Amino acid sequence: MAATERDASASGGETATASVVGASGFAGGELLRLLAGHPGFEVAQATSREHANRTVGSVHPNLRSLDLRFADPGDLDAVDVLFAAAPHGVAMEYIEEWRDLTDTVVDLSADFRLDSESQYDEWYDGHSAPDHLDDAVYALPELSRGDLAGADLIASGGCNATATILGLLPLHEAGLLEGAQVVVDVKVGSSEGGAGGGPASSHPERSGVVRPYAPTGHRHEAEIEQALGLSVSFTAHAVDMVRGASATCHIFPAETPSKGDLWAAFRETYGDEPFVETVAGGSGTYRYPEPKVVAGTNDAEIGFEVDPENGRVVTFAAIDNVVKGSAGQAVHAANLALGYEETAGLDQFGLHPVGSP
Amino acid sequence: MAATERDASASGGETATASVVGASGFAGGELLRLLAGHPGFEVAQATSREHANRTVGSVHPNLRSLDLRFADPGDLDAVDVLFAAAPHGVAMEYIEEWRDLTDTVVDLSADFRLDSESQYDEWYDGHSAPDHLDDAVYALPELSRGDLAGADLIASGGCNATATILGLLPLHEAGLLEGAQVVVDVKVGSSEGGAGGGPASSHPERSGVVRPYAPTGHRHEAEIEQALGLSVSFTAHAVDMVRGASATCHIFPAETPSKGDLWAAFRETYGDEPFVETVAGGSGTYRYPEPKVVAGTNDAEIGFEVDPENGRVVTFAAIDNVVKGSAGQAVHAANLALGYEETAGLDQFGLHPVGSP
Amino acid sequence: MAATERDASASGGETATASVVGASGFAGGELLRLLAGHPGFEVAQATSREHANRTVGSVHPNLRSLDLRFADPGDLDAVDVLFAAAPHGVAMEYIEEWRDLTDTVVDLSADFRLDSESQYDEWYDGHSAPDHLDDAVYALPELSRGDLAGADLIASGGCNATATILGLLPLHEAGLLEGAQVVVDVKVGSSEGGAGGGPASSHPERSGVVRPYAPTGHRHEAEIEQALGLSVSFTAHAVDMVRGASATCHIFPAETPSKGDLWAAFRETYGDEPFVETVAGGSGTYRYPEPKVVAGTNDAEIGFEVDPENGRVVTFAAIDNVVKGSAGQAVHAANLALGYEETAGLDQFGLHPVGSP
Amino acid sequence: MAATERDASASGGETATASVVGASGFAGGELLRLLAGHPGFEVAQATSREHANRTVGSVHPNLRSLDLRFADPGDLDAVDVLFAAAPHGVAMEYIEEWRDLTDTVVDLSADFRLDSESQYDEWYDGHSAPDHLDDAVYALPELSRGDLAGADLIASGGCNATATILGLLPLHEAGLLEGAQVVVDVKVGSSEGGAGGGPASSHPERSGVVRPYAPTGHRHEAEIEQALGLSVSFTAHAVDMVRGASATCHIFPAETPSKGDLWAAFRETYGDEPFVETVAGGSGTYRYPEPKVVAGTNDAEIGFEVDPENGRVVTFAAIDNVVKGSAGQAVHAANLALGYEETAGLDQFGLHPVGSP
Amino acid sequence: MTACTECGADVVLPDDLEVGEIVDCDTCGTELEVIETAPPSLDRAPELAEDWGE
Amino acid sequence: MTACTECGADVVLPDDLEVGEIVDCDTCGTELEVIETAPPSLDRAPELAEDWGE
Ligand SMILES: NC(=O)c1ccc[n+]([C@@H]2O[C@H](COP(=O)([O-])OP(=O)(O)OC[C@H]3O[C@@H](n4cnc5c(N)ncnc54)[C@H](OP(=O)(O)O)[C@@H]3O)[C@@H](O)[C@H]2O)c1
Ligand SMILES: NC(=O)c1ccc[n+]([C@@H]2O[C@H](COP(=O)([O-])OP(=O)(O)OC[C@H]3O[C@@H](n4cnc5c(N)ncnc54)[C@H](OP(=O)(O)O)[C@@H]3O)[C@@H](O)[C@H]2O)c1
Ligand SMILES: NC(=O)c1ccc[n+]([C@@H]2O[C@H](COP(=O)([O-])OP(=O)(O)OC[C@H]3O[C@@H](n4cnc5c(N)ncnc54)[C@H](OP(=O)(O)O)[C@@H]3O)[C@@H](O)[C@H]2O)c1
Ligand SMILES: NC(=O)c1ccc[n+]([C@@H]2O[C@H](COP(=O)([O-])OP(=O)(O)OC[C@H]3O[C@@H](n4cnc5c(N)ncnc54)[C@H](OP(=O)(O)O)[C@@H]3O)[C@@H](O)[C@H]2O)c1
Ligand SMILES: [Zn+2]
Ligand SMILES: [Zn+2]
Repeated sequence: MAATERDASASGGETATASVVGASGFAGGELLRLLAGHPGFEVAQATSREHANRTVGSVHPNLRSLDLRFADPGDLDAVDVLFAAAPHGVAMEYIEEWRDLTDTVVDLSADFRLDSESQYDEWYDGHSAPDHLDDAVYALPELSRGDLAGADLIASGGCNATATILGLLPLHEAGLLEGAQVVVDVKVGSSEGGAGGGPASSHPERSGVVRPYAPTGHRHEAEIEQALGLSVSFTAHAVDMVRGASATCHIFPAETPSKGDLWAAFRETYGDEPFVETVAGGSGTYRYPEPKVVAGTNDAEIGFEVDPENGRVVTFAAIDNVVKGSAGQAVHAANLALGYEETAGLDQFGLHPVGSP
Repeated sequence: MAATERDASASGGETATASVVGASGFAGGELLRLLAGHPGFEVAQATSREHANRTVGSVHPNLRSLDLRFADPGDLDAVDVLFAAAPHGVAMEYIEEWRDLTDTVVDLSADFRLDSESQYDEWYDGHSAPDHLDDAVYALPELSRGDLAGADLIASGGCNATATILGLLPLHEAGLLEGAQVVVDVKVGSSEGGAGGGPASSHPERSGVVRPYAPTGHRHEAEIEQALGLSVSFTAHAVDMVRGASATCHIFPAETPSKGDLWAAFRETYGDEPFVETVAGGSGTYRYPEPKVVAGTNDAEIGFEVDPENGRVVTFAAIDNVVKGSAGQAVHAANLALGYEETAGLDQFGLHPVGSP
Repeated sequence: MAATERDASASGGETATASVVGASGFAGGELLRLLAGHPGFEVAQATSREHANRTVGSVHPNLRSLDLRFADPGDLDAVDVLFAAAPHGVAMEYIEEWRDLTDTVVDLSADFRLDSESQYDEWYDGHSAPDHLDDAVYALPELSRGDLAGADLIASGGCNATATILGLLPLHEAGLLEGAQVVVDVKVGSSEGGAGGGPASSHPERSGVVRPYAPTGHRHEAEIEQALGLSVSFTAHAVDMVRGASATCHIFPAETPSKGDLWAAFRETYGDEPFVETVAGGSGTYRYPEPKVVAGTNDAEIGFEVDPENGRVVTFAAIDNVVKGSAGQAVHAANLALGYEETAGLDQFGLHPVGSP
Repeated sequence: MAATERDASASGGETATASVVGASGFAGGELLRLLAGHPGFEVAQATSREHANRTVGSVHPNLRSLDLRFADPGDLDAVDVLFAAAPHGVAMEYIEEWRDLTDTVVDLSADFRLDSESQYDEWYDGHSAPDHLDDAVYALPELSRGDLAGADLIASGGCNATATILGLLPLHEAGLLEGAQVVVDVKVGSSEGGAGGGPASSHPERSGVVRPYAPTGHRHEAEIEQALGLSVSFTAHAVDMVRGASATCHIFPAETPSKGDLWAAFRETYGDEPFVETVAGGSGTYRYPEPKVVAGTNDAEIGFEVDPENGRVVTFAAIDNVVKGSAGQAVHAANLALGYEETAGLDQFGLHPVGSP
Repeated sequence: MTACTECGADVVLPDDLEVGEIVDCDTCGTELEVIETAPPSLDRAPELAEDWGE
Repeated sequence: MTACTECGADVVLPDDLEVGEIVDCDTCGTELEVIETAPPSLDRAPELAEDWGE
């Protein structure tokens, strides 16, 4: 197949070079897909230790038309933007080296998401490069757009945290979360586990599940708390899909808002957001957010319903965990950091009908 | 295939005749399957208006070995036990006729689950045969075993209500629900919608979903409240499986119990229950309740976890909606009503591995 | 969400107006998706009788960002290109009207695929507008690219026929099909049935199937025979996916070719094709064509293997039935008819990982 | 849950002891499930090296009610029947030891399926215990019922071979395969790969596939050829289900039989078979054999269609690969070897509706 | 241009609408019935509740 | 630039390859082992057969 030609107009004509660490993984593969279709980037290197020298298409069959082979992460060259999609702990180990090679590191792991070393002590096993924490900007643009221009260390958010924060943000901004009890019940697909799954993620064991995998104490609680100043009761379930994270938030505010109040709050927060669609009731089959609608895209669907009997607001948020929840969010943040058009390279439509992407 | 022969020892040798109204439906088909393998029942008639005179196997391919044809519901003969699995509203219309034909009606619909006419006014569109409400016994044997012996009108519980009640019962009995905030987040399969689904339940639209279908105000709240004296905040999601209901209950009790307290409470409530297994942690792939493990069986898996940070208890309940959530529960109740061995006809094992039953 | 802006450079700057008949269906929805992202088209009208006046997004949730409402097919205006994706029989009924409104009709149904009225008598229930058959060009560009420039009535191929023809074409061109016995065993997703499925396509009945749905005598045999001059033994099975058609052809040629011969034949036929990738062995997980790799794209994967023991060649072809097998093929053909760049609007990448799209 | 009590009447009252080697695997787990519900067997030991001393329920969650822990295969005691479900090569290594411990070995691997050492040289990597080949009886009772009484080394058939042989047997017995060209196109679930799958069988990679995994040269061709005296052109595809094997056979006989001829042939071969159902056309949704209908059971559905245009007969065969294709077939054969009632322990019904078991 | 009764957004109406026809709000998706045409006025259309068995 | 032993296509090799390393042909995907580097020569790498149980 002929390589796809795209013009660079969305980025004002300039083209930056980009490399991807962890390019044989799920999030890394999505970075390659999005960058290949992005008018403002040219991929320089894509790393994999295991698959070094093999074609990118040997791992990601959707990218067979790319003329690119994996490089060893030890052979990285200087580049305009370095995207890193390695497991937790790798970025903090190599951050010095990487920042020597590039002006802009966009890290998809949890390594630079929290503000302080003490949070890493509490939620993770500490941090080995805490000096860089101050430089890092949390990527979720709906939350931190203002800080992203010119950022040189960007920490892309966690997928479950992204869905949850987007589902709560309009209530947060409207002051409805103050003192509220919040339960977050999340349903996620198998790609969240990354390419290197264990026995529990084999097809016979993982198919058809509604499996509580993080009943309590999920680490993304830390990110959510940092973003919204609020402790949430979080539980995640694995369900039978590959892509997708769906967060249902059950909120008990001091006073129950009306549907009109909520429409106003959502319009206020998301009215101008290019990647957020409010879906709250209506007619037809798709009345509330559903992850399969946004699979493959950088879009988030967010919705709500009011339960006056129980003094409850329910919000629904649906994203593709490997796009809006990681690689797409990272590219979106890089667009903002470099001053590109915000939606450059991220204008894919989802599919309908579609099964279980 | 030769018809399967089974002896009637589990029922002390006697055999009752049974007919099934609504036998071409999903719950009705399961009644036929369970009764065909039950030593204490012989199926007399199975009704369907649409498929009258056709073989049962033409609708339920798993029952091709049964030598039985559908009858019209207008041609019902007298019988020992009449099981009814028609949509809401049908049983209240025909209850007089049915009780003339049999001593024991087991109804799987919602028509006789609630205690009083006023509840039907509040949650449904009223009731046309309220005189029979007093005679009805709610079937869930873990809740009402004592009332089932000799019952002549049995109201089998709703599937989501069954899962939720089973997940909350030990806490209820241990006094942990008093004044507690309770959120119930349910995930259900497509067989809950019955055989006559609309456009939203076609395969292309219904595959791969995490679809909020009853964000608030679900009618099963009434059953749960009646059973436990407690209003719960209930939300249901359709997920990609055919069989199965999974209820995650998030409970904020006045005081947070320890895991030991909870193990004691669960042992107290379920220690002798033949169809309830407590699954709460442990090792391996299947650490908490999962609907696919119990698909095709009358078993319920119930589990829990404590979230001390948030003062929360999470319980998980998994059942097969068309067995423990309807047809199996109905047969279980009939066993108790007739004085049969409680597990007669209900001793199937689930499958492992299994995909998305 | 802000409407997506795209420039028209791929089409040399000009923009044609296009309307879609049958736009609420599966193929029609895909036409809208592809045209919305196509630099050379602007959608004028999208018809649906049932959903007239409603937003396109109320049926196709992936297209909520389009500012477009369904129109009644009776209200069609003049337009540069009219795409029709209605059921078999509709196009032959309205073809006169449509050709009065536009210079270029691209019909996705079977109504103009066969060359002669007698074929419609044999395989269908005759034809009501046979005068137009001579004008029609069969769309599959890999077969008929030369005839498409300037075509004014284009008949887009059937999805199963497309997969089969693409799997056999290199052997046909290499003379390997002469006198060969050919078995075609096809596996298809549920979107092939269109949006208006019956009971057999409800989620509970259609999930998890390997269901022979056209054991013999499939109408696409006619198209294949017309294209390749060869009668094939065709059998189709429904499998559990929404998108995708996979054709496995078992060919017994007079003389068994070597793998090298086949590589030469495939390179000859597909070396320059922008939408065909040869995938035949190799390493990794994806060694042969798989429909999920090409879901959402206009790409076809074609592969082969030799079975010297049995004197057999096996070819594999995988496409997305609603893209390469219908809407994408139609747009590809329209690009050729209008002199646009061949790949305009059709450069989407597939996804990896992806579940069951 | 209380352990299930069953009486031993089906076996004339006697109870044999049985042990299972490879009990932590998929086929081994099914042996445990079937033996636990079998009135004529009591399970003595279940081996696993990896899980030794753990409960059987820690691996097979459906068997939590069994009071049984895994033993090391080195600690096997003497027993009436030894079932072995270890990977290819293990049985030939331990066959001497095993035959010292028991009178009846039932091996589910390929190690004793073929008649002669030379076949193992051709299709496998030779054989290390060829002296035992003469003692072995191939298990498929529809083929070899007569030889199974008193057999002391039973080789249970391969799952794909079982499906294929059952689909061809009536034609074979009717003489219709003589000189016929036969293509076998098989679709299989992920449990065929066993519990220890690699990267290609992870949920994200294995979901939604139609993946050619054995395009040519599959080892089961040897079993089929041995059983029917006929070389077949065999291709297998992985599809998205866990349990199930479906074999579509395309046969070109010297003379095309009528449907009546075929019904007669199928009735002749399978009329009295307790586990084979002929499903060939008819009405409703399930017209031909489908694996999901027989999932969890020892039943095979076999059907056919005639294609007079192409001089072809198509047969369809659907089984559950881990039951009729392995564990159930093994128990069936053991029933015959021990003189038990043939269907003892194997009378489960399948499920309807059911998703993708 | 009329306000949606559910979410308050402006609904752009096709000009040939007749009383009794249904349009959906393109912001919140609610089905709206045309009550009057000049000036246009809308009300929430009676909803078909999805009926799940259970 | 060397010819693939399986499909005959040209394989562009990274320049720092060593003997024994594996590359895949970007046309047919076959895994090729580097036999010599100057001039480069390739051979089909020993394959790990996928082992399905059955
Ligand atoms: N999957 C998601 O939904 C998701 C969502 C949000 C964020 N993330 C984050 O994104 C990151 C990647 O996740 P993933 O799901 O894509 O994981 P994955 O599929 O397991 O991929 C990990 C990648 O990292 C590479 N890698 C591993 N160790 C390395 C090391 N020491 N140095 C350099 N490269 C190394 C691996 O390739 P080689 O071993 O061959 O080098 C592989 O390419 C994680 O930090 C994850 O938390 C993922
Ligand atoms: N599915 C579940 O998970 C579930 C769980 C708990 C309880 N239930 C309850 O069980 C009942 C049946 O549910 P289902 O899911 O099996 O529904 P279903 O698949 O739609 O079946 C309904 C059955 O009722 C028959 N029927 C309909 N109207 C009738 C009438 N007026 N008189 C006599 N028969 C009539 C239908 O056959 P004909 O129209 O051919 O006569 C059909 O056999 C419902 O009340 C439901 O609430 C279901
Ligand atoms: N699905 C595939 O994989 C595929 C592949 C290749 C070719 N095709 C062909 O594409 C066509 C559409 O298939 P589909 O799967 O998209 O079907 P579908 O989902 O059922 O859609 C049919 C569309 O046609 C409209 N329609 C029906 N009758 C009409 C009439 N008399 N006048 C005007 N519009 C009418 C329907 O809308 P309203 O009723 O609301 O007007 C609907 O929008 C068929 O000819 C099919 O053979 C489909
Ligand atoms: N799956 C099917 O559909 C199917 C169908 C027909 C026939 N079969 C045959 O059945 C056999 C088992 O298949 P499976 O799918 O169940 O495989 P599996 O899930 O991988 O299980 C293999 C079992 O064998 C044990 N094992 C492995 N090596 C052993 C050794 N050296 N000594 C003793 N035990 C050993 C393993 O447990 P530990 O390693 O813990 O000991 C495990 O319990 C194979 O021969 C296969 O060909 C399978
Ligand atoms: Zn509105
Ligand atoms: Zn090559």
